Amino acid sequence: MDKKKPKKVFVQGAIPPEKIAQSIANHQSKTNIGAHSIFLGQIRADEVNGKAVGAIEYSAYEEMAEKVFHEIREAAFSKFDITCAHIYHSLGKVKTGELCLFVFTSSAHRKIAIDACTYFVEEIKAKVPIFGKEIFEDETHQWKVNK
Amino acid sequence: MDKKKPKKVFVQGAIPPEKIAQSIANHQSKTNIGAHSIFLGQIRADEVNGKAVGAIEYSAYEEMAEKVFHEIREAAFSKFDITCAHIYHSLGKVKTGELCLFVFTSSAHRKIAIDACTYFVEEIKAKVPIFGKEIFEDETHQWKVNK
Amino acid sequence: MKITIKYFGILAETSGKKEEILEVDKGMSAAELKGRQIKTYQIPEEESVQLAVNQNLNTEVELKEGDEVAFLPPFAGG
Amino acid sequence: MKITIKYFGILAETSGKKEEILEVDKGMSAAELKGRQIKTYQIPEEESVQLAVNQNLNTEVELKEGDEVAFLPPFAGG
Repeated sequence: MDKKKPKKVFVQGAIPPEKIAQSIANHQSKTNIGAHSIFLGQIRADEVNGKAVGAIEYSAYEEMAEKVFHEIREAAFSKFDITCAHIYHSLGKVKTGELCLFVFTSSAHRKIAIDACTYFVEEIKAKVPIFGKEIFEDETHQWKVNK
Repeated sequence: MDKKKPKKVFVQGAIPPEKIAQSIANHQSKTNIGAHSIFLGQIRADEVNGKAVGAIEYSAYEEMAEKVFHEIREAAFSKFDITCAHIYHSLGKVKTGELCLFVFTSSAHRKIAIDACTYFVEEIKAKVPIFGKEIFEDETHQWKVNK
Repeated sequence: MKITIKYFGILAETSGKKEEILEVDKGMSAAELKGRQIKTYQIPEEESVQLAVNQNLNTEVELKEGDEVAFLPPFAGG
Repeated sequence: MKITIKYFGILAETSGKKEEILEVDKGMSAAELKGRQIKTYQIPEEESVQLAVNQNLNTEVELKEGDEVAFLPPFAGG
């Protein structure tokens, strides 16, 4: 059932740590779960030519991104015996040290939860049309490219 | 520095979701971190001969367990380029749906954080002298064995 | 026929546009449209630009009236 | 010589003891001590029992006065 609910992935601004606690707490009634795996992306203060990144401003081709997130979910549920999966990604400005990605997978067994979480992270990085403008402290910017 | 601090791993009873939010929030000042990986163990209501597990009561050879946790930490920091790592494990009774293990690793890059987290989980399961009494709803029990 | 073009990220910056509606010849392919817009806006690093036709990365298609073609720079999610 | 023995989990339950101090012959090995206590308390599934001598799982050692030997059932952490 969890699988079919339409999910909103994008959130405005940084993902607060309390959202993660809340998501975890929401799973304590699901007593068929034995393992949760969580991945969090955090904005790094990378230095480029002596200037440090102060924030990343995310934008996306939103309609396509939501469609691709949905396809990734469908593929993950057919590949892995997970009980549930949640993804949140920021849009707009996220400052260094703040969280921009939250992937949360659950299963009866640890290996499945961990493998599914890794699968989501790699698929999101490779396939979802999200764009990031790295804003330096002096207000100049450059465009981020996933490696 | 984080590496050398002596760490208390054991906590009495279940690990509250708020502790996880707090740990995450504590890392928002570390702007060299780009990725966090978290593993959570949750008590499953497994059925054995028609009776469901209601709780696991954990005990440990504590002095040896703390020594082994420390050895695992040292090995992990020499194997993986992580910025920090935190482990918490319950002692005493933890009810189904509650959390008994919290592993938290951070790194500049996602693969390192994820691989280190998985390493911790596997090493803890295999090497740390922790014992679990599965208590059924009718107060009978059996002893848990890791697979 | 009319085609809606969307630009994202650095491509919106380079072209100065987020969206435009173009009148193009019937039978134009997505690859031809890409070449034409890259030239028009002098977009560098052509090989890093992906097109999505109606939200689909498979662009080996002939364009149709009303299609939405997105010009996508490298992805940076996560 | 005196040896402290600790029992954990199901082994504490089976032996009815968490700890005992035993007087054993000088030169006794950990393996010999294991065999003896398994017999004394009729502990089943001998192969699942690990010993730790002074918190070390390497038990190919001769025991010494004051050693702490732990009888450990299968681990169940996580």
